[in-house]
Amino acid sequence: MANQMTENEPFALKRFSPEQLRDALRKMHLIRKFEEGAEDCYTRGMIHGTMHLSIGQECSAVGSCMPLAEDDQITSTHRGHGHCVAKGADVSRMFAEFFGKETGYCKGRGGSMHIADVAKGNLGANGIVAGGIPIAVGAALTSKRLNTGKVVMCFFGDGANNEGAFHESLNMASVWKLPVVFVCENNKYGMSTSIERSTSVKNIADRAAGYSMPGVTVDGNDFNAITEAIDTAVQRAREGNGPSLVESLTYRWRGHSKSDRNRYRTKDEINDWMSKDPIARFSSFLVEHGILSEADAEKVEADVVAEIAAAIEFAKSSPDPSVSDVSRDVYTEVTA
Amino acid sequence: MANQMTENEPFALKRFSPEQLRDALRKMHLIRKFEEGAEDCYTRGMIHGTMHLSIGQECSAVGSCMPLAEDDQITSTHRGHGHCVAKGADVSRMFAEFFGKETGYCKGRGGSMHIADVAKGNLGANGIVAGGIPIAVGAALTSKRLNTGKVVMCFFGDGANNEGAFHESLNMASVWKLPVVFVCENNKYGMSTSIERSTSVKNIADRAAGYSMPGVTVDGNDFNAITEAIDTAVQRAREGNGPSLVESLTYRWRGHSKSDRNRYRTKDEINDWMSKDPIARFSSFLVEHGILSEADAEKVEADVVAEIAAAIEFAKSSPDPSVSDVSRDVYTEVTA
Amino acid sequence: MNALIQESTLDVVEMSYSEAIKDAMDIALGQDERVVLMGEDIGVYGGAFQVTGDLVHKYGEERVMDTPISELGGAGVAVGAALTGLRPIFEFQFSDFATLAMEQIVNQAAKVRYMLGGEVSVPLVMRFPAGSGTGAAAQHSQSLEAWLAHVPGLKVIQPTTPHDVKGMLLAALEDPDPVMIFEHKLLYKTKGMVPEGYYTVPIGQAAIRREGTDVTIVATSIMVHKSLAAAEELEKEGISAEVIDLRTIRPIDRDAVLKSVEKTSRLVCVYEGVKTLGIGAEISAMVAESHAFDFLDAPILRLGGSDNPIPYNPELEKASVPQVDDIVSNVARLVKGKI
Amino acid sequence: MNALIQESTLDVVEMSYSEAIKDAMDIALGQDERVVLMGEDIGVYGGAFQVTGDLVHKYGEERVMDTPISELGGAGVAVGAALTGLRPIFEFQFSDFATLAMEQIVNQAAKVRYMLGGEVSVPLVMRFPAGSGTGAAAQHSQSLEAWLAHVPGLKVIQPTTPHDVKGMLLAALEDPDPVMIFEHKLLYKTKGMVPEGYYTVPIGQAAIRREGTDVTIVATSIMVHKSLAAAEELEKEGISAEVIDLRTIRPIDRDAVLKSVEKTSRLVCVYEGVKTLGIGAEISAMVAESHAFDFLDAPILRLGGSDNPIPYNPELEKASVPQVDDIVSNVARLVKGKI
Ligand SMILES: Cc1ncc(C[n+]2csc(CCOP(=O)(O)OP(=O)(O)O)c2C)c(N)n1
Ligand SMILES: Cc1ncc(C[n+]2csc(CCOP(=O)(O)OP(=O)(O)O)c2C)c(N)n1
Ligand SMILES: [Mg+2]
Ligand SMILES: [Mg+2]
Repeated sequence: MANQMTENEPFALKRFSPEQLRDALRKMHLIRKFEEGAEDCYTRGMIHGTMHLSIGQECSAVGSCMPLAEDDQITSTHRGHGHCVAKGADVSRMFAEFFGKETGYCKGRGGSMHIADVAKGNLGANGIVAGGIPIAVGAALTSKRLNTGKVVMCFFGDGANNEGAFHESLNMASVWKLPVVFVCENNKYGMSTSIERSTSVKNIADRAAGYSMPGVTVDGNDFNAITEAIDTAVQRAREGNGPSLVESLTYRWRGHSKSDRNRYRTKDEINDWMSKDPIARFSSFLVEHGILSEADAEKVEADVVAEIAAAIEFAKSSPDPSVSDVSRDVYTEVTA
Repeated sequence: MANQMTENEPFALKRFSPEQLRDALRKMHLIRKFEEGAEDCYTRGMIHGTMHLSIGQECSAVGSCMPLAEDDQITSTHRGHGHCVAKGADVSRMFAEFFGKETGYCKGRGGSMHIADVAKGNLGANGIVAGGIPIAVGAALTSKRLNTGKVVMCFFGDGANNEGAFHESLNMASVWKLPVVFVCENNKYGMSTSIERSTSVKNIADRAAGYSMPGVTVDGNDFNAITEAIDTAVQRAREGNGPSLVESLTYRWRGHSKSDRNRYRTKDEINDWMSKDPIARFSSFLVEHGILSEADAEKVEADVVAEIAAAIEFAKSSPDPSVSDVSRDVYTEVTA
Repeated sequence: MNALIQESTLDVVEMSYSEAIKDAMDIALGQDERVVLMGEDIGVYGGAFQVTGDLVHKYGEERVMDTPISELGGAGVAVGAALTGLRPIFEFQFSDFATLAMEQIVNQAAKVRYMLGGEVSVPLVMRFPAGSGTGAAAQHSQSLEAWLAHVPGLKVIQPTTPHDVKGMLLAALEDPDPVMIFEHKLLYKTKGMVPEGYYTVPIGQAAIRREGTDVTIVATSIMVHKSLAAAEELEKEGISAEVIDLRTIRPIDRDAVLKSVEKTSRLVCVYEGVKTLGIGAEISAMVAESHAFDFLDAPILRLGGSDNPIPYNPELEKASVPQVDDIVSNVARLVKGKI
Repeated sequence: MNALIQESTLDVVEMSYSEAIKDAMDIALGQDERVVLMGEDIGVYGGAFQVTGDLVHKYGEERVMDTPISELGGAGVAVGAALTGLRPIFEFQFSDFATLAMEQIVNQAAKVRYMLGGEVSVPLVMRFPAGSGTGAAAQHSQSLEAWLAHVPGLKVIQPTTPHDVKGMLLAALEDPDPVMIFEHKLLYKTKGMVPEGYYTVPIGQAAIRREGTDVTIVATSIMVHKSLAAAEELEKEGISAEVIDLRTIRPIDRDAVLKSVEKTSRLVCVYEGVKTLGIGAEISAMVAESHAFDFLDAPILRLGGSDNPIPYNPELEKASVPQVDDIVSNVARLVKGKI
């Protein structure tokens, strides 16, 4: 009977401690509020350029990173704020980067599309669709050759799966049995192009068979589903059995980028997904199972709001890079 | 009973006339003797550069082209002499090209790796592995847009299937339902690298599922098997039902190119395949089924020998290009 | 010629650079069923820079094709289509992504005619939104036109006005060989008078945008506009600058440049691409090996992109490419013999 | 310096250019477990040009890795491996195939350090067998080094002797940033004396291969050897040519070139890549904008590849790149004031 119960116990509750679960919720809120803050700063003209918001995909990013160890590595995408926070980045330095400051993760040189946090194992977002996929395989090669035990998680979108780099990378990772987990965050569109119009297979995970690796499609907005699928893939990689492809179904609430007019999808579709907010879903899951009280849950969110406000202040008050340093860090200073 | 017989009747006998079958044998011999002749000229220093011989793969090339109509098109590869002959090229102009003469198919500018015969629908060999795959898809797009009814056959090797261009091209051809037949001539090696060491799937045809197109693996040295598989794929394309992938299992008797030392395969493996000569196999098939007499079969071969000798003479006696024309045909002369 | 006579008879209207490109494509789609547009999100989205706009609604998805995110394959499909009878206009979403398609552009499109002994042509037009100034950082701000101008078999143009981009795009479609069009993103919203209807502006001819006697400024793309602004400033300092808009960087209008240098005896090349091996290197070397060398009274100056990837921070980004002030000060120093 | 002192103490033996490359890789594999070789058919086949030879038997398939035919992915794997602690030496089978990998080389390897604000380095070495003369035609004979020399973040070298290629490859492995090595295929079998064991030849320093007073010939790769042969001929005509082997084309050894031009007051650039926007364009422009301009007594000549893809026919192929006779006649004309 007790046995029975643990049988039916949701995966996440078995796999993670209450502290870990609480932190997962915190990170989801942190991503959401970070991006809302960034959007607001952009609208008010304090941030230039463009940005790709992952609002609506927070559970996919956080859930995917949960089974990773501290020093495992990830490669991210143009829609990478969530991955960055999920891997443990400091939102102050993220905002500082958006503001183009010397205190930013890239010292103001990279911006949203190149945000990275190498110390925490985030090898970086990428401005090139699928550009990070072979890089992840290379990082996994290093792990195997130098026996570091690290697993590499490679994030990319549904649109990226039609790039040649996807094909070449999955093939090599499989032939060489490298410790990499490919996570395709399928939010139904590559910019304006739906997967039906761009991709000749129903589930992207079905392409895994062409590389003799496991491929699963899961609801990326369901914390239990995504963490269980990823946990299995990470274990497989850790044990030296090679790569896996996990397709995480999710949805971006915002436009592709700042220039999007949402002409390719309906308001109803967007509203329908918004009504199934993955953060609210995870939060009530935790409350239902007694991991958090309603009050705890609200406190988590409130603390995040404060953290974001402070982070924006830090960014604003940080120093700009000096124009005379424009060509610094192109090459490595060799101190002989 | 008579019905019974036609049931069991080999595909080729049902599909092709005795004249067509006789011509198929002639073309196989023509490919073999052409390449033996080219090899001999190379050894005697009359031809420079390098060449990739398809000796042992003649049935795959001829069988694949049999179901094509006169004005259907093909894209070929670095190992393309067989495809060129199969599509109806004149061996005199092929030799002339090898000899670098103005009378060659490419006026001496292209050589073995760029041999083409546009009038006969051969859009050309290609020096870039998988370089011809997207070009074939583009030709198929033209066919569909301009309703020419042409089917495009795209040849490539097992090694080429690991190029990103393969993935991107098959995906687009399927999404747009284009009239193209992808023929992967799997001769077990990409240069020295066996498919086991390069390719993460057992049969390359299994990758077709990732593009929602039919994929079949057949013995490319069996005329009935290859023509039947291709015929099905060509019909499907012709009827507007989109692309197919046919994997034609075959074997090259010679080294990859002139620099090959065959260190990656055993003599036994080579001898085993040579003992199953596809031309002899097809020839005796035709004799068995009374399409040709032994004497006819010998005559076909003898005529080819004479044709090759004459072709080499033509090439030798043809004029060299003039050095002053070295930059001609880089751009199209616009005669206003 | 023909085109010019014809053009003079047309009414002119004001449009933006991107509207002029769209107008040219609209005319081409309307008059030639072989013309197809291919690119990522050029359909309902209207293109990343809204250049194709609503053309998909007028001509349908068969003529205005959204491609998957597959630059190499997409470019190759365009090459194959051009080789067999279509007239594709292929849009790269950013010119930086052409790094994925160099194989098809350089090994196939540029060479197939020559490799086949002149048996075929590849009437392919490709469009490359290029350049910095949008805060999109290192992978979305490059100016790689010099790469393609290095490749025999290609023609490479950088139109700088709405009038020219429409006429040169239509000329590119008449051209039997591959034409690569580099469009600076900051030009898209710039306006100018454009003839309605069909006309062409010849590929291979530079335009003298401003006559001058003291120095010749040969500029490309957006640097033509910055050079013209600089020339205004210089005039106040009593320096008369001639500004040449190169317009085509392969083939280069050699005569136009040499004639001007013979007149002014000073040359400054201004371009946004990285200075080292950017287009200015070729202009400078072309003059230095010509008879015009004897007319030179001063070193040949180049103002190009600095030796770093384009940074995100807007001040650093500006500092990475020549600005009007840089042009003014450097040209003045050259003319005053300080260089 | 250090390297030089060390080098002088080593025994020298004769080896070919390809043996010298292999020797360097052998030393590197032996002393640093982070070094891995990656490329197509570099294992049992020994490489298309037999450069890696039997190294796979000495170090195994884990250190000498045959990659699938996937240039983009393979290059990207090398970038990712370099970023995380390995020291990959990636071999393109022919430099022409690098057109498939430009995205990873140019957008990632060259820029990631800068884009990340200096947080990382990419110690990647890539080898590009390049050039014409093998009868392999347009898609297997290109010289695309100028493309990469245009890209900040990369270092690009073209060693011309067995001694240099070994020392510069070892220097490249010590370098924290990506180093691209262009190896002319016709150099592989050329022989020279090479020190045994470890030594480095610095990246960024040109070498004066022959002293002269009448004219400076700046050459790269195989054209250094052709220029030296031409200089012999010219001497018979009483013309004293100084021949500079540039060795590194990014960064260029500016001082070495300018000093020589100040001395000879005449400059000829000789290179195999297409003349337009080839490396000679940069050398010419660099001199024309420097103080050395005032020392010039004649136009700056460039001898580079002709404006066509490399043809198959051997006579046409020869006619497509500078030959000794072309160098002799053009340099003579220049010195005699006929240009
Ligand atoms: C090689 C390349 N092609 C095109 C683009 C432009 N682009 C940026 S994001 C994007 C859509 C990517 O779709 P997907 O992979 O599904 O990721 P999502 O944006 O949906 O998260 C495109 C086309 C790019 N950055 N790089
Ligand atoms: C893009 C590219 N990479 C590498 C090569 C060198 N190369 C020529 S043929 C070949 C092997 C191709 O193998 P496969 O596709 O199986 O064809 P096969 O030679 O077996 O007929 C290689 C690696 C090339 N020509 N192009
Ligand atoms: Mg998506
Ligand atoms: Mg093969």
